[in-house]
Amino acid sequence: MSMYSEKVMDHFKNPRNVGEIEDADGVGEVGNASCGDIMKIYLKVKDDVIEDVKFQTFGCGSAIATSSMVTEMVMGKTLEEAEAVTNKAVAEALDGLPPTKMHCSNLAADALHDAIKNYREKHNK
Amino acid sequence: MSMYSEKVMDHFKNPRNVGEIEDADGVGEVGNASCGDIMKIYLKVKDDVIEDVKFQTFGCGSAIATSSMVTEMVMGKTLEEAEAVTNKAVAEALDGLPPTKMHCSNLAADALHDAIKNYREKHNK
Amino acid sequence: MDRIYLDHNATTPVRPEVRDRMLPFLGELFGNPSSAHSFGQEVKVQFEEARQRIADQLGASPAQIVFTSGGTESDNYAIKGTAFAAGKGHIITAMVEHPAVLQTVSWLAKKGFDASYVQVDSSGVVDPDEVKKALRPDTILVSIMHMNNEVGTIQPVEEIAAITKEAGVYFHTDAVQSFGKLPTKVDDLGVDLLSMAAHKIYGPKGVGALYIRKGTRIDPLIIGGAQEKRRRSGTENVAGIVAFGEAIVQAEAEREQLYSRLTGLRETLVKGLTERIPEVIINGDPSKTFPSTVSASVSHVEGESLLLSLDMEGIAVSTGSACSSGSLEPSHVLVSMGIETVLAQGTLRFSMGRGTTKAQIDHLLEVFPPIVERLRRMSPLSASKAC
Amino acid sequence: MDRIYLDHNATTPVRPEVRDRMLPFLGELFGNPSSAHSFGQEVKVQFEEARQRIADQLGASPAQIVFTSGGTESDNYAIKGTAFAAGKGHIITAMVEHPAVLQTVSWLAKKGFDASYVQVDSSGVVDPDEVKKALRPDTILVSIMHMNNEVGTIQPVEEIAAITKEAGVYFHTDAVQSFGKLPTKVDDLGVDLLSMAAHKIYGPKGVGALYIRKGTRIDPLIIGGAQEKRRRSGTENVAGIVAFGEAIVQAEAEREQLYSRLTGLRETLVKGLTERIPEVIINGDPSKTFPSTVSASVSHVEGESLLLSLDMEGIAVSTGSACSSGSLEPSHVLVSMGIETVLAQGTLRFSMGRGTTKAQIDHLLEVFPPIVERLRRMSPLSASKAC
Ligand SMILES: Cc1ncc(COP(=O)(O)O)c(C=O)c1O
Ligand SMILES: Cc1ncc(COP(=O)(O)O)c(C=O)c1O
Repeated sequence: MSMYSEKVMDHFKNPRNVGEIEDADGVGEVGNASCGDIMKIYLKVKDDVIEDVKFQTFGCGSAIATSSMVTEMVMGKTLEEAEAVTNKAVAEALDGLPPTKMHCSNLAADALHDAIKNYREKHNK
Repeated sequence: MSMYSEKVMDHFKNPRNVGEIEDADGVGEVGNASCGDIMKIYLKVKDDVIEDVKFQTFGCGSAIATSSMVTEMVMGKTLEEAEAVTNKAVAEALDGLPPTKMHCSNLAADALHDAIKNYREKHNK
Repeated sequence: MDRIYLDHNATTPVRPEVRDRMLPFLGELFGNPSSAHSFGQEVKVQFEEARQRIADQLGASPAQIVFTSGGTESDNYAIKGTAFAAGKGHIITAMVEHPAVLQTVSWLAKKGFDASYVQVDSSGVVDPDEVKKALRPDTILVSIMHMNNEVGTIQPVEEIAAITKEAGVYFHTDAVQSFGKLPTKVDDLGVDLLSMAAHKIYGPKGVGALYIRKGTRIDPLIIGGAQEKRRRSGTENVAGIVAFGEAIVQAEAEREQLYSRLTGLRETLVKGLTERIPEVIINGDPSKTFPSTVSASVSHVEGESLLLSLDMEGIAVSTGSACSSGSLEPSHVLVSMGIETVLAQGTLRFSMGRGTTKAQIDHLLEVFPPIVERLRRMSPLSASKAC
Repeated sequence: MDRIYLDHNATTPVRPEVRDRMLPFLGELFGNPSSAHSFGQEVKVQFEEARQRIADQLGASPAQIVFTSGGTESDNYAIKGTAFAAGKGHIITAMVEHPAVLQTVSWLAKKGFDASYVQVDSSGVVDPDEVKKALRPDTILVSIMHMNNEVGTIQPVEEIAAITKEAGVYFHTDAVQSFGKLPTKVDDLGVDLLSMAAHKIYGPKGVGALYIRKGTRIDPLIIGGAQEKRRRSGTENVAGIVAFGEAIVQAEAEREQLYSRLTGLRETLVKGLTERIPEVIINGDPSKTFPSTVSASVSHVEGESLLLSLDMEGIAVSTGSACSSGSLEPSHVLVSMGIETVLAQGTLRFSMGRGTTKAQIDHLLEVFPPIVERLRRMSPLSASKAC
């Protein structure tokens, strides 16, 4: 019995794509410790396609699950497709989040978009 | 199980000296219907001694019990002795009354004193 | 014969099925529903199911139900909550309300709010036109009960709602006596706030709820750890709330059948009382009164002495006033219906429920007349008469 | 291994003996204690016995105990009640209070009252001199808790009482966490108002009490049918109140023995945590903290993810903030003790009780270090470090 859906708990227990990419093409970060969540997304991009994506998260269960989910959703996708992924879509892919978590810990897509932006800036695309 | 002592319940169930004395030497009355209690006491007096005493009461359990008790307490007593009987003494003789009833329904001694006063007035004593 | 309980408007026994639903929450399901761990979450699920059940009965969404500690808290919350949110203003209520409403309004009147009290007619019914006339530009709330606890009168809540709606004023109804006994769909009634209590419908004491229409401006009454979406803080009475959810489902299931059974019992009771006891008056208009309640005024004798005498025979009833104050004032409800003071003092309330049987009423009707006779013989008021 | 419950500060399981005391009141003893008939009176007797038991624990007279729906209501009643009786004025409290106090004071501040908040030192203790300095001629109330719920800190209530007494200001203490765990004789503490709750001492949820010193000017919070001598209206939660009376007697009987057992368990827990986990900080000063509570801040990881991970292992704990708001703000208690925001976010509260065993603590100490390690490996904050 948990406040989270089974999918959230699955991603919390077995997060996909945890870690750092040493020579990332793009890095994104959102949140700060005082609001309880920090998410960092690392991208490896080739021909506008996300070849690898990893995350590091300081945060509650939903922060970790949304981070994991977003990496799974965009792996192998084009940057454009990845940019279309919203926080809402991530929450839905996890079968929803408790109301109090919808606004606060559901920032993984923002971190992803920040990483793409960082990639585009660095590579002038 | 009752809010009243056993003695109160005994006097309520089996009130002593209920009724009217047709040719009473003194009659006393206290209370009014809007406050919930009306007590009437009738006296038969001979040589300053209470030969007979009866009561009629409209009122709650404690009003009936105190009326009954006061008649028992003064039957055969001198008027002076009867005048010394207080509402408090009546309540004590009944092993006490619930706090909310102490002030409202504990007026039997007042009715008695009123009857004695009425007797004294009528007989110039 | 077993003891006979005819005081269902005061409180009711917990239904065995309801009690059974409670027990696990006094055992291993002890978690705090606010806790994130499994001890808390396993409780929260069942707890929210109870909210859904209350909401269903009202035709409302669960988000609009706030659990409280009972009918009195719900009334206080509704009235003080809207008053404090408004800051100042005028409140309209009726003289026949429960003290939980009347005393709360008079407390607010001492704190700078204004209050008006509409009168009732001789059967205890509020005239919606009187509410309309009492409206002022600064009126913030109208509070008129759904079913009266002393007489059983049902108020024209729908008609009053039409008036408050037009005036843009909040409307609260104390439905503590009607919830689970009459239909109480909030949109049909047209109310913004509706008070309920579990112990009037065979649930436990110490749990109730307030319906709050979406968008209603209301301050919380009990403030703290933000439970109930910040509207009512404090660790929830989980066992009680789950029981309340069970109680309403059970009550609704037998509601109509009980209504017709009570109607029959009332007929027997009223007929028996009026035929067997001289000078007894039945208060209220039966066509506007819920059939569980019979309020009877007996001339020349006082209510408590009737009550005690019946209690000695194992029959539990109540005097006109349900109030615990021990006050000797006659019932404000009966007085506002124009009943003479001394008759009001001699009033008994018989309130029947699901456990009441025809045999019990017959037994009451055997036992009661000699009690009245005995006390009348003792009374100075009837002394002059041959009653 | 069975699930392990280390969240006794949130709530506790109902003690079987307490539950057994309740059951008759959910069965045949269902009367309303305000009723004059035998169904009511037989209940009232036992109900008043519970009041006597609470009074005995406080060294007070039963007339000074008012039953409520829990700790939050008691806090609201004490604070709003004295404030509204005074009409206006200044209230002093501390940043480490429970939201039931803090949020109530801030509601009053919005309604025209004034409030000051005294700081605490790094172990969470209020300095009585700070209270003295905060006093103003218009101060009406000081509210400082007895035992803190997040860290377990015990406040110098007696010293503060000396100050309020001299100033002629009412003193309320929230003893929800200490009642039944520490001595709470009101004359020793010197308080005018003291809040209690049953569910922290193996009683049911939804029942509490407020001690009110004789002569204290206080308005009721919940107004109506005049129960509890007009101080708290509403049909009483009889089963809960009787259970509360039983719970306090049982708690007092094992109080000292439990205290020393908890002291031993705390030693094991604190030693284990600090030895096995790098960079963990135990909050509060153990010499000023009740031994049931261990508040531990774990660097680089967030509390809820620790909580969930422990829950997956069947171990129930709480994050720093006991609040149900789902707010992501760090605990106001820890922040006011000067703990860094990110550390406050990574704080767990282990709260032990009568069911806690050495084997449970040993198991926790096995399970917890790898959880911390795993989450630290996931954290961007610790990424640069080899932890
Ligand atoms: C210190 C303190 N005060 C007040 C409360 C509120 O008590 P309750 O949840 O019973 O309303 C609690 C517990 O939640 C507490 O720990
Ligand atoms: C009409 C009405 N309103 C309010 C209440 C108060 O409810 P409670 O006693 O549950 O606080 C009652 C019953 O006592 C009632 O009959």
